[in-house]
Amino acid sequence: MAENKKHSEHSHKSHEDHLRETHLMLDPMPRGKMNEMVMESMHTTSWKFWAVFALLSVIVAWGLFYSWGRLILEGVGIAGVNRPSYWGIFLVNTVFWIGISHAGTFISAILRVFKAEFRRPFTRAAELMTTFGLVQAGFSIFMHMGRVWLSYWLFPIPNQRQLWPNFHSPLSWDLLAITTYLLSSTMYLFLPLIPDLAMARDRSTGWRKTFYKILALGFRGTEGEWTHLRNALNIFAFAIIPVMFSVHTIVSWDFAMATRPGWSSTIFGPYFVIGALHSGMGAVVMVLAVVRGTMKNMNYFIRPEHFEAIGKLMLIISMGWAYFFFNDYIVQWYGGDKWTKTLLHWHEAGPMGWMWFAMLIFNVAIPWAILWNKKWRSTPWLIFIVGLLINVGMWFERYIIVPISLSINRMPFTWRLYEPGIEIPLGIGTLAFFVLLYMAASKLIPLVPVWEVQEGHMDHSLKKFGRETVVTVSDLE
Amino acid sequence: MTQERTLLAVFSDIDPAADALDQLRLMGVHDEHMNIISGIPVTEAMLGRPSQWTNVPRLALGGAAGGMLIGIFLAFISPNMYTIEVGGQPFTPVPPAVIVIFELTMLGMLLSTFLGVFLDSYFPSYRPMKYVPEISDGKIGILIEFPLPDEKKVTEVLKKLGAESVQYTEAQHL
Amino acid sequence: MSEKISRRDFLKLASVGAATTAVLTGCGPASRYVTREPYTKMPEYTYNGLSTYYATTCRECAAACGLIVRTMQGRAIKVEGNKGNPVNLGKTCARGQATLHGLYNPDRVENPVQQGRAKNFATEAMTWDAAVQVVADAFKNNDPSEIGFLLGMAPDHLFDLVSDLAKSVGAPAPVRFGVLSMFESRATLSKAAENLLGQSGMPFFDVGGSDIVLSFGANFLETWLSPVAYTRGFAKLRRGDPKHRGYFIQFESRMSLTASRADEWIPILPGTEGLVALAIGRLVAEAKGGAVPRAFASVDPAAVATQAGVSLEKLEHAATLILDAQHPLAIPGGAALGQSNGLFTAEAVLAFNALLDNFNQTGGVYLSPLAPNQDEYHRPASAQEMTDFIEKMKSGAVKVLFVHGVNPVFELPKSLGFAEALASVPQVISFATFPDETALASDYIFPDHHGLESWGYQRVVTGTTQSTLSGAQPVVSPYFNTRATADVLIAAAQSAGGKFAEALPFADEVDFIQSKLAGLVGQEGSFLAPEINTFAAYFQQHGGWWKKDAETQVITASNALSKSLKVAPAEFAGEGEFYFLPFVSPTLAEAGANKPWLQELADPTTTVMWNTWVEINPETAHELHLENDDVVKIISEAGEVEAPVYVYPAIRPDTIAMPFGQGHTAYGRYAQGRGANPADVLGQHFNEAGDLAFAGMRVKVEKTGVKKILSRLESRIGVYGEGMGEEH
Amino acid sequence: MVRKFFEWIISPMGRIAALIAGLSLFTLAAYGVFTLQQSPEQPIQFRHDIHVNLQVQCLYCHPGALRGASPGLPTLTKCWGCHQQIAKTDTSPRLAVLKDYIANGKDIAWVPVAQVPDFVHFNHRPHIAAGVNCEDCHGDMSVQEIAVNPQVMNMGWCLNCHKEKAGDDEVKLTKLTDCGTCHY
Amino acid sequence: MTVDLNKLHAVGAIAEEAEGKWGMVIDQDLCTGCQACVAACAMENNIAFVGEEDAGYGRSMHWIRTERFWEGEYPEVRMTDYQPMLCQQCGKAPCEPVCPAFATVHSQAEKINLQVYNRCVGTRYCANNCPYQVRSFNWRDYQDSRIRPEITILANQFNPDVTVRRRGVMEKCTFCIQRIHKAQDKAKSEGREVEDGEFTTACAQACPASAITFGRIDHPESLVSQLARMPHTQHHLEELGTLPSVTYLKGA
Repeated sequence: MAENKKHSEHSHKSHEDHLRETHLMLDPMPRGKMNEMVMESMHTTSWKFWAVFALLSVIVAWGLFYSWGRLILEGVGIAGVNRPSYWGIFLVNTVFWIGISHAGTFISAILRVFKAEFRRPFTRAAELMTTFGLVQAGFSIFMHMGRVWLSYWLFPIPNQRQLWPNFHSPLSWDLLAITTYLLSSTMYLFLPLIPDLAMARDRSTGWRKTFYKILALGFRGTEGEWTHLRNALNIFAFAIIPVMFSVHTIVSWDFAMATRPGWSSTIFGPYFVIGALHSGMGAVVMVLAVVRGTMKNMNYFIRPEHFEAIGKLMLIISMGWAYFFFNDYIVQWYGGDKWTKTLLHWHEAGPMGWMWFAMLIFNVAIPWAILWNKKWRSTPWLIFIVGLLINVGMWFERYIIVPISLSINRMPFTWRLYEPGIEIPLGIGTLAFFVLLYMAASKLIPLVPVWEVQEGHMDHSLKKFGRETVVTVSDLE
Repeated sequence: MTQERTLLAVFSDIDPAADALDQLRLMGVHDEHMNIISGIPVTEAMLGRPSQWTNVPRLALGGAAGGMLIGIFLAFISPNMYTIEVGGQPFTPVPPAVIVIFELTMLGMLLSTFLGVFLDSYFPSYRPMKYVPEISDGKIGILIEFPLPDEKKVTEVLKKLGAESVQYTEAQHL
Repeated sequence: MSEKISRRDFLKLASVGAATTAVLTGCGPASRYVTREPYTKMPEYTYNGLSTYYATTCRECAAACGLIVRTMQGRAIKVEGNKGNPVNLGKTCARGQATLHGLYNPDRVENPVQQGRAKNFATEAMTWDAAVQVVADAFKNNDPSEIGFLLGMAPDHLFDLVSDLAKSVGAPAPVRFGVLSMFESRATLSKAAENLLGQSGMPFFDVGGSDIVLSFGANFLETWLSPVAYTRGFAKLRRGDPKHRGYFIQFESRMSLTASRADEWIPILPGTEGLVALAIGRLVAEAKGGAVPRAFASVDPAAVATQAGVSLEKLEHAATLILDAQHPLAIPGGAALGQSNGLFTAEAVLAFNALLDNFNQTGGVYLSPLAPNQDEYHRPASAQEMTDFIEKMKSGAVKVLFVHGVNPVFELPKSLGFAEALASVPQVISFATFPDETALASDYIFPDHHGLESWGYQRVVTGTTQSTLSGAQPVVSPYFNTRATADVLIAAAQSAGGKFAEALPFADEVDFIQSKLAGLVGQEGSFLAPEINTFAAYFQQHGGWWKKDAETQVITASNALSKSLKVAPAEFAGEGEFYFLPFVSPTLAEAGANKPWLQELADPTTTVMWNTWVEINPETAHELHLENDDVVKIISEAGEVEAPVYVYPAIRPDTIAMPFGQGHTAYGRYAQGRGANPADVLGQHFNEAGDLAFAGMRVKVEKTGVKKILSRLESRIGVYGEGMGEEH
Repeated sequence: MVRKFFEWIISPMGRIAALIAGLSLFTLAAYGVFTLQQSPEQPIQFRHDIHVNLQVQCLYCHPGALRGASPGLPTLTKCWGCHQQIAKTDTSPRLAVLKDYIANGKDIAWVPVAQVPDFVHFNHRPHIAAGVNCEDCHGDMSVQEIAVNPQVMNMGWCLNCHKEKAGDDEVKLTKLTDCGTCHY
Repeated sequence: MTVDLNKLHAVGAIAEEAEGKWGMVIDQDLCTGCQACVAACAMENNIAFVGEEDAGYGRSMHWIRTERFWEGEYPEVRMTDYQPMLCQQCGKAPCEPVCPAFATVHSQAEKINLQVYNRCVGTRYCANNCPYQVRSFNWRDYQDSRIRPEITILANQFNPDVTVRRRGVMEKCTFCIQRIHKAQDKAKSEGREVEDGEFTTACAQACPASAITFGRIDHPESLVSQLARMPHTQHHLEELGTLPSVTYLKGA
């Protein structure tokens, strides 16, 4: 039997079947049926979902809102920040979440610009991460502030004092950039969602109908509407890329502009951007694996070919990250500045040295070891683990950059270790809130951009070149 | 009253719909009196329709210019309203200004692009509209406005060309 | 308290809606408007937002530094030094600065209370009339010879009043004690002066005029005698002569704050300070040529060097420096005197000074002048004398004991048994301002005002060569329902009638003080007043009265060198591998533990805050498998005490040191239950002058396995290079 | 249910209702803030207009303004200094409070009306030295009965005057707009 | 051809001087580490004490601290000179530009570095960027009587000239700006200039060894200027170009 099967794979006909089976774009389905599948995935909710949902709600209520309330009322003292580590896990989490948010834009904008077709079924899943990740990043920043109730002073609001924010400060740039990015990525999430919301509107009843009706804004799919939408999406796809780069570059400038050993580095901008993509892609893979594994009908839309493609990207990004890391390291090391050298030594041989090595293993060694193999990177559970480790590794990287590097400064009398306090429930709270938002969204909006998949189905076909049958893509747009 | 009625023909594929449009045009229905609604983006070229006018790119440019002006205001004018010296830096240094102006330009551009879609498409609109839900299942609908040259003939032609249904439609709550 | 609200209390007023309203007003209050309650009934001029400055005297130790206190709307805001006062010339130490935290301490005795020797502080108030009656009854119902007075080192006017009272009614003279004077070994110093110079008095060492200082254990930059004056002297030593920077060598087994400022710190074996002084003296004498004086003839420098654990070169180097110097000076003090051979050490160092021929010279040794209204120098009780007093208490010869300004239950070594003796006294009346250990063990607490609310004067014993009487006056009206002890005693004496009333024929405390100042009217000094009222007014205004010129007792030291000194080796009590060195915490001293900002100050050498530590040499710690913050038990023959380890790089490996100042079991929330008291392990051993041989103990160290993280200001990484192996 | 509400809220009636609801919420909030800004009642209903019209100088009762930061509020001794000689003291019901204070030896807990927050260190002396009159900030007291604060004393108000007074004098402008002049 | 470095704004190539007004000189050879300055500063400026646990965790609020280091091992161990470290009032302060709310700014009138408490939102960026690590943050409501009831009594001592800070606010040495203002106000009311030595900061006033001197650094004849011109002076971390106003006198 096995031999037979192996043999049959070589035959022309079954190869075509194989291609159709593995490629979503060659496996078309009537639009109505596909809609049905997507709607079904939203409606089918097991008790496990609700159990996890309830658990996460409790965690969010305790970890995020109760702890945050305490933080505001009692002061930042209940966190672990101290002199000299004035910035702690709050900033680590901010950078981390902004990093996560980069994947959405990367997948749906850059891949859209470059017409990478494998993106189609999961652009929305990635874009949701952008928006929800930025929400957590915003939370983390505001948690960090000593007097968050005055944070409106950081925004350029006309006032009787005629005192505006200080645009010399990287934090001001940061705030502008993150606001811009949050707004644009939310808009970029919403625009391609409109046709799918209209679809959902047409196929629902009860409160869901009203909900989708409000959100679909009265979309019918006229030529005009499609034209405006496509134009807007093209503008967005191009314009949001520099915004994305600027955001994480500016985040890196929060550190790089400071006069601290180890931070003042010109390569921090690209280093942070690639780090963000690294953790972002890892997170996308994790989300996709979970979505595919838990939601009904999703194994139709998300297939090993997608993991394979993302895995390739992850491998490249991991190499890029290693390149930038080494670049930053060797320049600092070679410079030989007393404090910088102390800091590097502290990273490796200090009490938190294990974290430095773990970072390198998780970010470089493990991805390189696993992702080179096509079969391995097509395996959802394996790539899920790689994604998870990359995210842990990237979190470690930010932890090393923020509190561990802050322990060392030019005043040795003040060197001191940082021990997190309430940051931990708050960090868990943001994580839980992210998952919670995602879970809610998965039940409220179509996670798969049906119209884009359909559009893709029109683009793809099989073509024979001599004895070989290959997949071709036509340029419709 | 009859003037306001609309005929809706539903097709399940692009080619018959394109043929139907050609036929209608031959029968004297003006392009302006026809509208296509579809669940996936079917381009004008596919159906042989004149291309649609859109203001989105222009609005985006305008928004970018507006955002830039706000950026310039924030970067170069607002610091002069209450002059405060920090770290020996000038009141209005150029490099940070580049960042501020860039961010606000992009924000202006993207916001106005987004709003441009709303403006051009008359979003949000919750008024009753002529529509059938099958459109979102992948059908292509042709809305033909009255007055028609010959209602019966039109219906017949459309049916012959593969229209799944041809019927008068009334605006309804979506 | 809540109705007493003023402008600066705004921020405290934000109520439940703080977060919401703060959005609107920044750091502002919940309500824009607050009611402005007057603090007390105050005269018009204090209510106009302008500060008023009052001169008074610091009561944190007995050095009598003059203060100028800035007050505003009836509150004392800031302590500044009185530039006129010759002791401190406008400067203050940390403890003086923090005296305001004593004044506005949340744990003061707010009312007279019947404590009844309860374990916890009694809070039920009595009336002052009843309190005065209790004192009057105590006077009347006891035979005067059975009345005991135990007073602290400050204030002097109260000591004078009680002395007068005791003398008139035939009661024993008041016993005066202070833990600082115990650690300063004042009795030893004056006894040495008497033995060697034939003159009693407190020697004053002119560090500022000198160009090389050899200090044998004297911690004169910390708490010793008059720290502000000596610190000024130190500054003058360093920078007084722009061309020549004075040199300073400290011989001490542990690097104290004083030693840390020395150019050379020479860790010698405890108890060999006297020998080292003699050895250097001999080297100097030999180099000078001529006959070696008798006092020095018997020592062999090489042998001494071996015995003290120091290289002979170091001693020779010190001798060379002295020979080159114009004004060499040697100071005995600190732990060197708190040895069984402390008197010998003091004599040896004084003899060394005699050899250097610096008596009555700039940069030399003086005998401090008597204060203006003083007939003779009243030395505080030595530990030996306190032991005698304790015996007397135990024997039942004291029927009623009045305690003021001193806390012997905490301060005296437990082995002396003061607490038990106190229990055998039928009636104990405390005048404590704070609920300290002794006050809690009393029948009544009739709280005195805080020093800044009090009238009085303090004599300058040492610290300046000008004869000085530093004056005190209330800078604010009393915050609590307290009453001046002098007033209570006067009122009680008059109520008791008879010879008591005759002994104190004064209207009140101020009346008494003026009677004591009467002798100075018309004398030439910092001001000249023709009659007592003018004098009293100027006295308040200037913060005291002092002679304009230096006026020291002339020392006739002709026979100092010819005397042969009996070389006494130090004896150490108990068993154990370590010499135990208790020292007074430079920031807390005797009474600082209840002042939160003093607790928060980093100890200068270790930077530890809010706790007690045990200093152990790194090598020793390594041998004993001890690390920082390991709690160890220190066991002596007299007791044991537990404290965390501070691995201190600058202490002899055979010595462990521990600061005195913490370990209170009462004394308010900031002091209670914090740290440990090294006095708990001190035994009943005295030197020949009767001072406690506090540094004459051997102790064992045991690891308890418990860890208590010491709060340090310093980095544990950057200062020692732990875990880094690089830089610093 | 949800749908019906939605349909209603997008209808003209619904929109008006939503507007009214929003407005009333805002009014409620504004009223809440307003009540926080009201001064508590003065212990003595002191009539500024009567005293000013009797030619009592401001600096008589608030002498600190001339010399220092705080003008001071008069204590009982100052009031009684005049009032014990005035016949009206015995008859006026408003002055009964004052007599009561005197009799019981209480001090007057005035409620200051013209206040700046704790983090603003306002000093009266330089303002008076610069020729600013009391009424420029505190209003005309000869027409006020119980003193009220005539204006919002916020930073913009301070700055406007500071800039105006500084004019073209760079040094003065620097000093008068320096953050550290008022905030420390 | 010669290049005029001034024209090129070649910062660092030529010695730069801070455009200072007030300056401080600290003689480390005199400092005995006695903490009088710390206590005086705390009393003058209403600085909160934080308690044992927070103090040990690097949250003490000292505006001035005495640093010391160890060199060598027993018996040749040496303690370096005590180094009082306080805000250096940099001419080009790294803390200032990074504050997004203009809460720490350079006073153009007094030429010192201001911390405007009421404007502070607590990002703590300034403290991160301070190379001297002399800024302290109000981690908790240390001076709120609802959290520490005893403050009600201790608050009687508070200096009304200095704002009491609440949680979430950065603070630091102000060169006792309240005293500067007071002296200037007094001098102005008497129609004269502030004299050298007429007033001083709380730390300098208390220092028993007179190791701290404060005054007009821009008046060449003032004591502080004369001391700052002595040969063995040092500015901390001068290489960062912060132009500190505090000068240290080292060693003999």
